[in-house]
Amino acid sequence: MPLMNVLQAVNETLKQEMRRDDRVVVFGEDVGHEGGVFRATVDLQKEFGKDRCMDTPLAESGIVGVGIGMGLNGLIPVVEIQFMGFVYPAFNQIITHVARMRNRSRGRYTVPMTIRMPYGGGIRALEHHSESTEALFAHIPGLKVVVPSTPYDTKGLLASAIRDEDPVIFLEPKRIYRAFKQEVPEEEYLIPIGKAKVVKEGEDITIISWGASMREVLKATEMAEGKGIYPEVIDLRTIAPIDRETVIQSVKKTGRVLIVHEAPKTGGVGGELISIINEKAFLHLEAPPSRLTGFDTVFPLPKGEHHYIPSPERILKKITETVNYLT
Amino acid sequence: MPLMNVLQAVNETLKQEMRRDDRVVVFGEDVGHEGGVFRATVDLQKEFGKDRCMDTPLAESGIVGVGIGMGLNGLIPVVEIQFMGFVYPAFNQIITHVARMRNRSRGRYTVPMTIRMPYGGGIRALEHHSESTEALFAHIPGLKVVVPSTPYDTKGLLASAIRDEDPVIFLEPKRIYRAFKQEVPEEEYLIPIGKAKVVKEGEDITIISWGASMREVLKATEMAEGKGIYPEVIDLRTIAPIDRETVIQSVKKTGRVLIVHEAPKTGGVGGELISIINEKAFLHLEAPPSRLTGFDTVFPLPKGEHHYIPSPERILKKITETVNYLT
Amino acid sequence: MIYEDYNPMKKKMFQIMNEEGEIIQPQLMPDLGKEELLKMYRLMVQTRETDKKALLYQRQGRMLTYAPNLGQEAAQVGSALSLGKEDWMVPAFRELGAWLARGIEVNMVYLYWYGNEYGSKVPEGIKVLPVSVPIASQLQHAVGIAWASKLQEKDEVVMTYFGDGATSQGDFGEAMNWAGVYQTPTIFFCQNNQFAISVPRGSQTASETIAQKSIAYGMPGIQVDGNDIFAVYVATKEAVKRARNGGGPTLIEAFTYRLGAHTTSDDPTRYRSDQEVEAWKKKDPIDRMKKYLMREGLLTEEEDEKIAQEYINIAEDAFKYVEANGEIELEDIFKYQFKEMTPQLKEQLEEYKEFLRGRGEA
Amino acid sequence: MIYEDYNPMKKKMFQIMNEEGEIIQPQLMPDLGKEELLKMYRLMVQTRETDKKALLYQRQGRMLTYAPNLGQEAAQVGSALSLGKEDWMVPAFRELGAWLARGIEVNMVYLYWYGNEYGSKVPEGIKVLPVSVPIASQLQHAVGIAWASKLQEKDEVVMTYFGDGATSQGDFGEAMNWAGVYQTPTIFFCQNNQFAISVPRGSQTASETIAQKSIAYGMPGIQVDGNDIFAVYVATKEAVKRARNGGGPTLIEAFTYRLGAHTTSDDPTRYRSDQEVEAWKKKDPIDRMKKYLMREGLLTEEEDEKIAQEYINIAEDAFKYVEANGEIELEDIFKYQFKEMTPQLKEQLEEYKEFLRGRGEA
Ligand SMILES: Cc1ncc(C[n+]2csc(CCOP(=O)(O)OP(=O)(O)O)c2C)c(N)n1
Ligand SMILES: Cc1ncc(C[n+]2csc(CCOP(=O)(O)OP(=O)(O)O)c2C)c(N)n1
Ligand SMILES: [Mg+2]
Ligand SMILES: [Mg+2]
Repeated sequence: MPLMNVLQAVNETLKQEMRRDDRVVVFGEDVGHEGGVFRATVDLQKEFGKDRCMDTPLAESGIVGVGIGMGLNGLIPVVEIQFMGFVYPAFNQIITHVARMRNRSRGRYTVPMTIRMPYGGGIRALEHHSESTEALFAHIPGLKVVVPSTPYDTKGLLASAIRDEDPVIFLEPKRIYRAFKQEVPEEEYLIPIGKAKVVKEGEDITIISWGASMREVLKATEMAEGKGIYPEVIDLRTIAPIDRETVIQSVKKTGRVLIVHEAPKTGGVGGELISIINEKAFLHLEAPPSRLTGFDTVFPLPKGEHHYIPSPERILKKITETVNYLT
Repeated sequence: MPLMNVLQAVNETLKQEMRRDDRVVVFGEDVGHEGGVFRATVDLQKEFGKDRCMDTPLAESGIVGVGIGMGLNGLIPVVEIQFMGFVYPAFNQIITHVARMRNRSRGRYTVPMTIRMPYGGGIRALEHHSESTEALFAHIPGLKVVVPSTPYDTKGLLASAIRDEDPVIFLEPKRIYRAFKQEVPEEEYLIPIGKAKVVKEGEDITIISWGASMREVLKATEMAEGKGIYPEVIDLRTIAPIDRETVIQSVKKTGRVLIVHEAPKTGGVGGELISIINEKAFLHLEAPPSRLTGFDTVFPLPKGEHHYIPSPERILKKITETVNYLT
Repeated sequence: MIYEDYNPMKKKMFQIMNEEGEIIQPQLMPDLGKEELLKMYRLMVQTRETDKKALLYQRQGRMLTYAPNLGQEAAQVGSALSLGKEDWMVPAFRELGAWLARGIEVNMVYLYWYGNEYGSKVPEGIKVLPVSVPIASQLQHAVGIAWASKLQEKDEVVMTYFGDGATSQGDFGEAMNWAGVYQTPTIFFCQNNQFAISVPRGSQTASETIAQKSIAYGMPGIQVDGNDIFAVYVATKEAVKRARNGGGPTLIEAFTYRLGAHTTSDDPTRYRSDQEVEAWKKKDPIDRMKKYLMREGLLTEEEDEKIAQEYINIAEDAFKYVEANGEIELEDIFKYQFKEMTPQLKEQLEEYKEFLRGRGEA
Repeated sequence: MIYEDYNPMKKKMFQIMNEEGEIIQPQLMPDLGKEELLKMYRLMVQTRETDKKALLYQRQGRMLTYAPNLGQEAAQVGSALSLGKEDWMVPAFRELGAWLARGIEVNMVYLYWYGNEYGSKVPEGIKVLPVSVPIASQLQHAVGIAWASKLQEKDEVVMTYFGDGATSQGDFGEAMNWAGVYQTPTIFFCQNNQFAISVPRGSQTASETIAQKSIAYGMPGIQVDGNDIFAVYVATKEAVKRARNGGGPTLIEAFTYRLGAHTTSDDPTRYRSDQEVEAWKKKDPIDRMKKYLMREGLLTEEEDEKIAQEYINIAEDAFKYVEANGEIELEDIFKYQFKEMTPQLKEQLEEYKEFLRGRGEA
């Protein structure tokens, strides 16, 4: 099996899907000739031509809005927003049309689009290049939101997203684009959207996270194990709709929860998870479900970045506090 | 004291603030000559002239973006977005600039803007005219989000918003624009942003809501009292930053919580409240904090609207369930 | 042909038939037989009668907000008739005439304004998008559909509708620019009806015409008399033909006037004078064509009345149907979020149904 | 004067000095004394040396991503010098020359690219906005500042910078349109450097020039040789004067070339040929003015070298300062969200400090 990093998995999956279904088209700023600023779409134009992989004018509302039209007329658009921080000009198209075309037309029209975006902090980038605003999308009825954390999952989830007849927001944690490699099967496989993954079994506490933070969570988990605390670790993978079953099953076992995300605390996805857990596993809770997240601040420029992203040490501290609560 | 409805309170407050401080300018689509599609800005152009109350081109990103510039150069812009459903073209300006100018410039530049928007459902309107997406704004560091539920509060909160040196998203529940009148003092007064209000004291359960839903909540509360259940009712008034103190104090007393909002459940502000309550009052909880909200669907066209908005009867049912939990 | 001769900077409006129904540019008159001429006329009359009835029902409290299109019939019908069945129409929200011209039944239109999503379930085989409320956003879709058509060599053309106000939105510029870059077969049909709610055209842009905005995007632009159905038809027809032949997009400004209110919630006397409205009534597109047809001996007063009555009947029947069948199914609120309901949606629906059952309502 | 004679549709670039540093339109040559001419030149040289050093530090891993502006010095310096102290500059992110011309010290600029927000705390008294990353969004601010100036009768003019790519964004159209409607004193200064990252100008818009886009908004537009500092200076100066006198906005397309990479993360050899770059190097704006100055006897090679060295020293000192003072205070991350910290922010800061204290780090 070939070894791949997340970026290569994106690239391979795009190729695979474009080969499989010639309705799949890929476009965005610099994705064509250049192959994308991260090279996620490299070689696509060479293999599939300028009618399947296109450079676009510098206009995000256009990228999404035009993508809607293409989806309505027989194509399967996979568009790239260069960085998540630049998706906001497209918000109107996403909220008022992408998420609503099926419902508005009672099923006559659908938008089978995938919107890919590099996302999250940790690459010492300029302003607007580090944010994690998955919660904004997760609140919009009609959108699915997916975040892989490994090369293997990237392939299976991206293929599912592209094949999904409904729109999918596909967030690519750029901090781990090239961070590590994994064996990724050459043949096609799908990982279902809406299913979380228990990455590690444990008894003492359930840790829920997604995307790049999974790495810090797993490091913290190792450190915790060194202290005799055995967390169960869930990679949420799909932010909307949340796989409540997997979450609840775990919490019922452990009784304690820590949610780790990079987005600001207030209004983040952590809040929704805690509410679900209250609704479905209240009597199993032995400690208040806790959150370790980004601050309620703008993501700092690189000189302050290390303060912002939850570190293994901070995660460990929260684990310990939550596990030691009233014991 | 004059009797006023919410709409009149908006209009009176705008006049008052424009008289008080000639840096205050009001603009938006149809707000000038026409006085706004709801008439919230009626007579302003007459009294203050075309240099203080302006009609704008049909461009929301412009309304907010131009407003930023005006705020940077000595004016205090109070802009109107005709309906909250049309704010999304302005999202980029709001998220990437309005919320960040102070932080970006380390205090050199600020945006003392108020962004007013009629908000919420219940007026049997066309698509995009009924949504409640306060959660999207509440998640963005750098924004304050305010929702009045009475004419009296409207005046005090709007005046505070306009005088705030930072940007404030001011949401006006259009369902109650003309629903009822209240005595509103003619003289100036301010209601602080960030403070919730205990509207009704009670012991059995804390109900938290805001905006138009407060009316249904109070109806349900009366019905509950008829059955011997005495809710404490909190009008949150400020959605960001949340007044945690008032909320927690109440929950510590009642041990039970119901949050009512019109926005979709998933990712709504209810989730954040429940998390705060878990973090600060876990040991006082006698039942899982519950939510009664809009569905995770697009807000239906008028023929389906009555299903969507939480009714007093549904609220009552939730109250009863939460109060009867394990008793 | 007309585009090659036309320079939008000269600010000369393209006209074939004047306000008296006289053909002033006979060499440009389209080659239409009696049947086709009457079809045009009938559609305009149907548009007007259907509109009038909608307003009436609205005033009776039986229909919700409604956006009348009185005065814009020629612009809508003339342009929509230039399309083939294989082509797409991407509307804003005031295009009743174009909807009818595309073969949508009055039932559907009324159902939409009745507040029921099924009014947007365009029948299979008709390539019309649902009403798009967010101003100018639909232009992007029109470019995407057209681009997809080009990439798939489908030969479809896309006509998209918007108002003068829409030209101020970012999406207008983006869509026009994109269409120019990729030479998509898109016709940008602007109904300049002189107002965006209360804001007059002159406050919307400093550009002397909407047509000249085409220059910013390297595409042809033309201002046509929007109340002259022949001018509209010819200008759109030629643009459609060029688009179909790979000649790219066109911007067409139909210079017209909204004689009625913006919507039924609007009171236009607040922002414009009776004189102005009266002056425009003299340019009425239907009167104008009627004069033409009668002069040509293609229509009598009697026939005209019969046509109107026919469409009044259709409108009444349609509304009866809607009042009898216009309620929605609860499930439908949940069923169309995704291809399949999520567990969350199922749970929420079930919980709500349980509530209704508890009250004996379900 | 020049605007009255200029028609963007004629596609003729406005030039005063040719590539050889010869004045080809002497009647338009601005009336500048030796000192002013040398000031222009010095600023261009400072821009280049400061830029070179930044690239060097970046390559050494001591500075973060950096957006070089090699080749665009004349466009930036010439335009910024047309402003008075009372005027505003609203930049994108590649305007080093304009920053320096406005009196911002190199420290600040380096601090910004070092990854520290204090680099955006523009000193009081200098009306320059921080770097704006979201393409074209700053144009709206420029209109607002200018409108506020007009409404308050402050007589300030606003010059805003953006690239060719920015013209595809919705905000470009909205801002231009708005400025036209309210005749705000805004100069829209487009540095058409032929690329938006990898996308060439020809794929960005079908408009033959950027300048002609002004027609869509009813404002004057001009294409100037962006590597000819005199042409840039004269065109902007006249636009500033007209704006100050209530004559409204102007669109200026400075036709230039980005000789370097888009940013330090970019590899331009992927999308353009060496020949193209070499051809543009011959049009170098600094060389050109140097030739002019030497021919006029206003500069010697020796003096030139001294000037460069002076700015190299300043840049080195500035970077030393930044490396010594470039770290941020933890509190600053929290302190500038609002005028006063919310209880949430205080709590989060406190919790984090406690964590640091626990590790002996605070
Ligand atoms: C993005 C957005 N902003 C505001 C509105 C509210 N609105 C509805 S119609 C309208 C005016 C539209 O004017 P125009 O484009 O000229 O079309 P017309 O109504 O004249 O047909 C406005 C402001 C909207 N629907 N969408
Ligand atoms: C809204 C937005 N989308 C994408 C980007 C990423 N990006 C940064 S610079 C750039 C190209 C800008 O081209 P141009 O406007 O010509 O300016 P130049 O870089 O040539 O100075 C892009 C796409 C961004 N900063 N903002
Ligand atoms: Mg109009
Ligand atoms: Mg460029």
